[in-house]
Amino acid sequence: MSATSAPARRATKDVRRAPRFPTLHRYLMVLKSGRGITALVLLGTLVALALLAPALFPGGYDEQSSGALAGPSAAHWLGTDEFGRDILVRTIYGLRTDLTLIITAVPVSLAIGTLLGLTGYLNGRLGLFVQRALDIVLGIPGLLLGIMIVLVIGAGWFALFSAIVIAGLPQFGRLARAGLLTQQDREYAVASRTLGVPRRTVMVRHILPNVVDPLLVTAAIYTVAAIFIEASLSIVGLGINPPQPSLGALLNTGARYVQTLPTYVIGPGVVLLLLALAFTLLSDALNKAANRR
Amino acid sequence: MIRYLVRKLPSVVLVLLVTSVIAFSLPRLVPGDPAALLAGPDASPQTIAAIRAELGLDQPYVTQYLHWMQGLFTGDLGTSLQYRRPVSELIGDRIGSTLELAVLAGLLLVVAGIGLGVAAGSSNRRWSRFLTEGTNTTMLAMPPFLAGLLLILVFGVALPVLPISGEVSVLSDPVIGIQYLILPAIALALPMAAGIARLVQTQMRSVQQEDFVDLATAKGVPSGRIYRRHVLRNSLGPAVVAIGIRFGDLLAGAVVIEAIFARNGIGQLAVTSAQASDYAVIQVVIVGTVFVAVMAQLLTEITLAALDPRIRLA
Amino acid sequence: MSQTRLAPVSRALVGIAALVLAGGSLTACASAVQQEASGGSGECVDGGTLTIANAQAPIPERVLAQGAANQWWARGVFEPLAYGTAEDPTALDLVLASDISLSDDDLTAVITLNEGVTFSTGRDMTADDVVWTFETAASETSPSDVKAILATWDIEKTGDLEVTITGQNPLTPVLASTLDLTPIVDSETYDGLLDGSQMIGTGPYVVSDYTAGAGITLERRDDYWGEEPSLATVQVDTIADSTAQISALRSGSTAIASGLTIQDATTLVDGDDSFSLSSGADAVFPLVIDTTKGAGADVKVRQAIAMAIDRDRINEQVFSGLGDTDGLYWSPSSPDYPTDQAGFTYDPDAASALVKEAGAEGETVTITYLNIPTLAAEYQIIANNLEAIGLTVKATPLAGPDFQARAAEQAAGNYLILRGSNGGTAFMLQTNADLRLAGAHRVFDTPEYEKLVNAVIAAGEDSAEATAALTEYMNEQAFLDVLVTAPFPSVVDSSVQGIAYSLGGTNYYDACVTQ
Amino acid sequence: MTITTPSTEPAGSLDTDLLLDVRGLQTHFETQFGIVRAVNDVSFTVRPGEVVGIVGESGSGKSVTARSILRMIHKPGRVVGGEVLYRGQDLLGVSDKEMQALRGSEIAMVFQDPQSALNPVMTVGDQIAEALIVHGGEKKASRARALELLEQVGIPDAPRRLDEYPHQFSGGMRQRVVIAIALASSPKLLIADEPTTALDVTIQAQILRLLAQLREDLGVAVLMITHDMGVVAEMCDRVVVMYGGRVMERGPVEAIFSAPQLPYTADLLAAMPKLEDGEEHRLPAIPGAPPDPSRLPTGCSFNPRCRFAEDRCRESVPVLTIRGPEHSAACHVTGDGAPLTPAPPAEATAARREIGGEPLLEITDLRVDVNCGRGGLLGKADPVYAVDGVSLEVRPGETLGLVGESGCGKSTLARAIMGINPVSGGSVCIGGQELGPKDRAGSKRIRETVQYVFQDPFASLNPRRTVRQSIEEALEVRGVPAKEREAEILRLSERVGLNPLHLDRLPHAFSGGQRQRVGIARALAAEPRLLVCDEPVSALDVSIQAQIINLLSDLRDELDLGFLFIAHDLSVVKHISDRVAVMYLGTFVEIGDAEQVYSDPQHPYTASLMASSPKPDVAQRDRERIVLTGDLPSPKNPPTGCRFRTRCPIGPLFRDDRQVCIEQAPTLTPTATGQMAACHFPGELAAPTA
Repeated sequence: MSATSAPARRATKDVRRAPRFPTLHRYLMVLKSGRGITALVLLGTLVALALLAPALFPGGYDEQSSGALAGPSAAHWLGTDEFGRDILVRTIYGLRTDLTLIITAVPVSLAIGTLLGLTGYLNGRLGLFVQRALDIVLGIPGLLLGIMIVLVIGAGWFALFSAIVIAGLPQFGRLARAGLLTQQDREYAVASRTLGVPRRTVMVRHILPNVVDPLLVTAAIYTVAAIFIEASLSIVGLGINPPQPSLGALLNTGARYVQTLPTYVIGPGVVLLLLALAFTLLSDALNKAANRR
Repeated sequence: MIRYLVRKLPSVVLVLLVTSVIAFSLPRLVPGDPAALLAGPDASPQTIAAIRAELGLDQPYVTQYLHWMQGLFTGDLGTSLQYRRPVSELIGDRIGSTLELAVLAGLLLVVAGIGLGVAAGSSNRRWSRFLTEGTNTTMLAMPPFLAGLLLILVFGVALPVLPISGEVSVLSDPVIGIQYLILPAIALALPMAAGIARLVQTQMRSVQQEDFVDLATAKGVPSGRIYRRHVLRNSLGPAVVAIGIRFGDLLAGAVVIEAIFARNGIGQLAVTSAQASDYAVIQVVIVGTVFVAVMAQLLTEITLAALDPRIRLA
Repeated sequence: MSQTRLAPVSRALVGIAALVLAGGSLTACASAVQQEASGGSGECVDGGTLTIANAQAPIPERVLAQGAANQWWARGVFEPLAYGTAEDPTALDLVLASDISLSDDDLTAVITLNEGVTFSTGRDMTADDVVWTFETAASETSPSDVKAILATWDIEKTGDLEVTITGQNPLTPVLASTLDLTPIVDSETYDGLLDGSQMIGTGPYVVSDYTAGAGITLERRDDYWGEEPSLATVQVDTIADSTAQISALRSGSTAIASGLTIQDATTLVDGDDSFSLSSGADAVFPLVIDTTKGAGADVKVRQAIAMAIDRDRINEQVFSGLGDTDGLYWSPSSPDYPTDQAGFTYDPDAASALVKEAGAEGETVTITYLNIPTLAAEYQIIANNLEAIGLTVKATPLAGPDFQARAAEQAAGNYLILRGSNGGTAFMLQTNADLRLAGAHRVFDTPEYEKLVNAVIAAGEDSAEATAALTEYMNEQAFLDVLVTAPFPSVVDSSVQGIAYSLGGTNYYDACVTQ
Repeated sequence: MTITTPSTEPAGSLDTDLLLDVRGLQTHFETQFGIVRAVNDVSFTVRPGEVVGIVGESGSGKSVTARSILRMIHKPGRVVGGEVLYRGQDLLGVSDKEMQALRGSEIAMVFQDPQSALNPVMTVGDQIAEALIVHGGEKKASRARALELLEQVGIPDAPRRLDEYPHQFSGGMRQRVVIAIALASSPKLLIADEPTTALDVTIQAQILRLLAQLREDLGVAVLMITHDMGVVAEMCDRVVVMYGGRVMERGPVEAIFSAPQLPYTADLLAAMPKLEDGEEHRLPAIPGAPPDPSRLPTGCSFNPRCRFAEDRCRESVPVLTIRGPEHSAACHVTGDGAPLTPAPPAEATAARREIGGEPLLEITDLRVDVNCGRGGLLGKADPVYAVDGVSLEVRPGETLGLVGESGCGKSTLARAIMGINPVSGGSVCIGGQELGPKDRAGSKRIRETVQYVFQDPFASLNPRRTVRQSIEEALEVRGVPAKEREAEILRLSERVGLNPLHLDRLPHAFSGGQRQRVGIARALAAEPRLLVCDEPVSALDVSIQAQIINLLSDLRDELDLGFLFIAHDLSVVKHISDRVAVMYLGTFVEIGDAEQVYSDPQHPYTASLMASSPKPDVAQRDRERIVLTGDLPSPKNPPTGCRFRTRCPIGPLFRDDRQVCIEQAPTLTPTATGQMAACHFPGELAAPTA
């Protein structure tokens, strides 16, 4: 016994003690990779820009004037659009629109999709049924589904939101179900059940936290897809209602002036690319952090 | 294998049946009246009502559904409300265009996806890994339509060697037809290829840790042969599954790509029909794409079985 | 069958040849990229193909109606008795008719038909076909825009090649437009038009290929009754996306791009001498206000709206300055055009004051519009203008079926739309859905309005006074703000010459290509 | 020999006889936490045709040593020093290409896990042939040779199986294929890295016999990496004992087993339960756990666990000194000539109790369908009875041992008792009350009587939750008020020998033994009267195994617990059990008093199992063995009649007249010696007792 007590006495603080907030700690590992830092810096900058937009440009995104389609100048770095509005201002407000959209819709999709995927925990048949239903949704091409949803709901913010939520359900549902199926047979889940821990507690304590990692990674990847959905629907003319800008809507209009005013496409295009890039890198970093032991 | 497929049959039929209900009801949830569109912008309510009756849209939904299903089983896909043409003909006119695009894009997806993945998965030098991963990440973040716009800019303006608009059927003129296909196929396939590449890469890295790779090394197998014969084939599974799932996305992505490259394919038909509330066409397109997705999934399973004897011989 | 069946060896050879060609084709003759046509004022060639990219797919079923869908092919195949022109709404340009004589009271017209006119089936066209066409156009399910006028006419066959029209109102103001928009169809094959399986007319072209939703191809007819046109083939491709249309035009795969927004079209022409703009009839872009509900119920608010909208800026920024902002629905070429009432007041301050006076500050005005780029652009400026006078504006962009169903039921609320400017005042008042009395899309309706409209229709050629009175009443009630009257220009490659427009679409009697 | 300067071994003896001469090998792993010296100055030799064993516990560096020889260290590992002389040529100095040519043709390797060592998508024949083709073999000839090799390693029906895929082979057969691949180019040296660890006892015996035979037939030298002293004793000529990355002792196997010069070797041998141990006694366990290679203690790596440790052991690393012919050891204490006294058995904390009282667990004719609840939306899966008609009972204070090979249904049985797998037939009574269909896992009735100790303590602890949280969860369910839990956790952790200061660690920060203590503490927290221990020590190192066995028996005696103790290791079961049941393919073939069953097995399967177990005793290596042929049939499709008949050495396979075994299933009946056996011919095949 002396062999173990000697170092124990010396160690006033246990170095291998679990961190106080283990989950947070693990995700902070994202910061340990170059990709993670790049992603967070990029994302941070974009979010900051979006947040500060009203302070930076108090005039809002709809300040029209007669000076339409002017080239870049000191007053308008990216030039003005067809209504004489500053393209840079609209790009940043468009970023704001996209960010609000994905920041609200993706988590909702994640939450609902996960719940649907986990219905199998209540009832095996129900889970299988939900799975099949989600497979059908997955079989309908995303954009067609998006178009139908927007048409049913009526073009606008909520329609885009719903399209993003619904299109993501199958992915999250499948993943959650796959996670559930492996996790509920994991020995520690079984161990808790044999101890008599209530099913709900086993779910919340042992299954969910371990299903969450791949879901978060997928959520980051799906965020990129969500940005694409917004842009694609805008291109079909079913995006956000004017005059509110979104990156997709700006690209859609800007593409028409690609010869005469290339900054109209380049501005929103670069921002969209950076936004997508940030989430792609974030998903990589999350994946790495999740697989770390 | 056949037994396996037969065993799958009931669930495939069930999926398609449920899909038909969704496909039937979803477009009808969209507010608006296809008859109003036919009647024209200046039409009076009387004209619209008369056209409704003529199209059979005044029938109860159940009757309409049963009528449609009855048609489906006798091989009649219905008649477009907008064009008054058999849906089968509308689709038949476009399926070639879409198939050409999907096949070439699918081919590119497989070749570029797996090629890039293998390049990234087997590169051990720092700079080459950095290069492949950088390309990959950028492609992942590039939406197809942006890639399309970029290609149009480059090839339409700066370097006019490939056509950027229109189409010629590959069957009628292979040389020209292929040229028309190249750019849209690239725009469609590359962003998705990046996702596939990533899967292949990750899988290759994990397969490299497998004991059988060690055993091959211990046998004295050269590393090139190890990659080809031991690592690669064992790394393709997830990529195949992803390609199977992504096949539907190919069709969906085709909507935008077809639009900007002026191709008349199923994607365009789907969008215009959806916007014109052409129920007869959309419902068939939805059932059709789900059918294709189900088939793609089956094909995936067959491919997996071909790749992996554990599945084939189970 | 035997021709296409190749021996395996030769098939393999073909395959190899194809590969070799594909490899070399990027630089060789088989390239699909044509260098842009040299353009300029070349000599017309006999024959040749004119390729047109149109944003809307052909709808054969709507041959009896006006519309962008059929504008590039229908008049090549189907001819009316006479064309109307945009320049003079009362002038008749005879086609199938050899003579049209009007009675003194302007209520009866006797139309004599040309001899030797045949349908492309070879059958002779007779007075029966004319009567049948007019009756069909007037029927309940017909898409005809001039139904309302046809319904008041009595059409009789008065000889093998003679029909007599008897109207309830004077004919001159409406005859040209009505005849132009009612091309003569073949009674025997009319049903084929519904699905486009048979499209038989008397025109110089026949439909050689039609792919629903994708395009239509016309071939010159051998046995045309009149003078044979120069163009051998007219091919209309459906290209909905504007980026794609521009690419198609630039790469030379099409010679005409139609359906671009004016801005796209002018941008395209601005930098390039090889393209020019070309247009037929104008379109009117009104904002119609719901006078029964919401802020629009108050006439003061309506007047404020009328004063708040900067129509010049709309013209400049949405229509590239090509439009006209006279604020009137009426065509300036119409003899009763009220010139002194033309123009508009843009006075946001006065408008704000009016809104305040009406106590409508902050009230929400929802504007419904058909979801197309031009109207969405219009909406943006209107919304900006109305917000500036203290109103809150919300958009409801709708797809075609939804918008048109709502509009027909007068449920569209405040809406933005575009209408063809296709005739004189009396013609518009009877056919236009924003103006007409029966089956109107606008909600506004007063006995006063009815009385004034009927006065214009009954006045015949001397309608100037009645039109002025109506216009004044309309401006006072401000239920309808005509924002811009603008052309719908197409971009035409310089290799194309001589295309002509009538109300019902483009004809190719004198058209040719230089190549 | 002088006393003051212990003679070290001579550094580079020029023995031309040597096949392999490893000198001062050092392999390091450069991790973010610093350099891990996984192999630290390792030297040993292999002569042609000789079997040399490298033995050590997890983390001792034995596998890394093997891989270093073939230069097959995975990143971030690197061989940083020493020489690997193969026939005089330093393998560490040759080019990659030359090394590649040597691999397989001169030195071949056999891996631990045959499940993963074969490429799943290549036919077995191709994989064998590839080994020849890459060394210049011609395609057709290689295939012919592959067939020959398959036959040589004893795969029946070889021509047909040549074109089959690995998954169509059983574990044992796969390991034969791996051996065939290794032998393809007739190498002179075979490195076998734990070749039988993943296999069942009866299969292990087959493989060991094959290896011995190949050595005899082909004269190939074998470097055997293993943790199992039994395998060493059976197979090896010489032994290298590794600990903490170093060679601590090496010498002829007889010398090592009879007169170990290292306290570690001696204590390790003592800590192993043995089949022939008589009356139950306490195992002399080695305290602590094998060191983490990234944090080796200073001085002798073994010093924290050593009974004889002195100050110098903590200060300087002992060198190998010669202790006998070819025998050297690295120990300060014994180097000075101090004798190794036998390790004293650990003290028991409580006296053995009388077995008695009402049975805690009573099972009658239990059947468990493991396919129950499977299947899709439409239709059900065919039933598979992993447990098919089993009856048993366990009383307070009693330990019922349950042995059988993997796949025999022993874990399913345990899970059915816990309510994890639903019962499809028969009855389970717990604490005198029969379980109904509503009593699922964790229901009050079950959990208050029975608790479960899992095989893999790491898998059974949530990696995200601290040990304290895991134990607290059990207390929470038991209804211990939050205020009292802290004290209870401390009491439990002290009882199972956990350092209370470590309670806030996550499971991965613990060693295997400590994790199992956590698992036991958690089970005890529910205050059960019966513990179902499912292979509780099989994932542990030998030195830890003894600690846990001792702990379990202490707990049983202290708390008057009943045990259902499941294991595949016969000696462990014998050591702890009062009664033993032997399970084969879902049924019990023999059950009875432990002493009785072990000394006089009545069922041929029991006898074979006992004969197959390797014994850590060199004297027994020439004993007569019964080696079963074939593999365990699938429970999906069990044989008719006696389930053991397809492998039975006295069954119809060998004796045509015994049709009764095919036609009639034997039932458990009392035998002449007292236990029950399910055999038509009980007692005919007796295990050769020592």
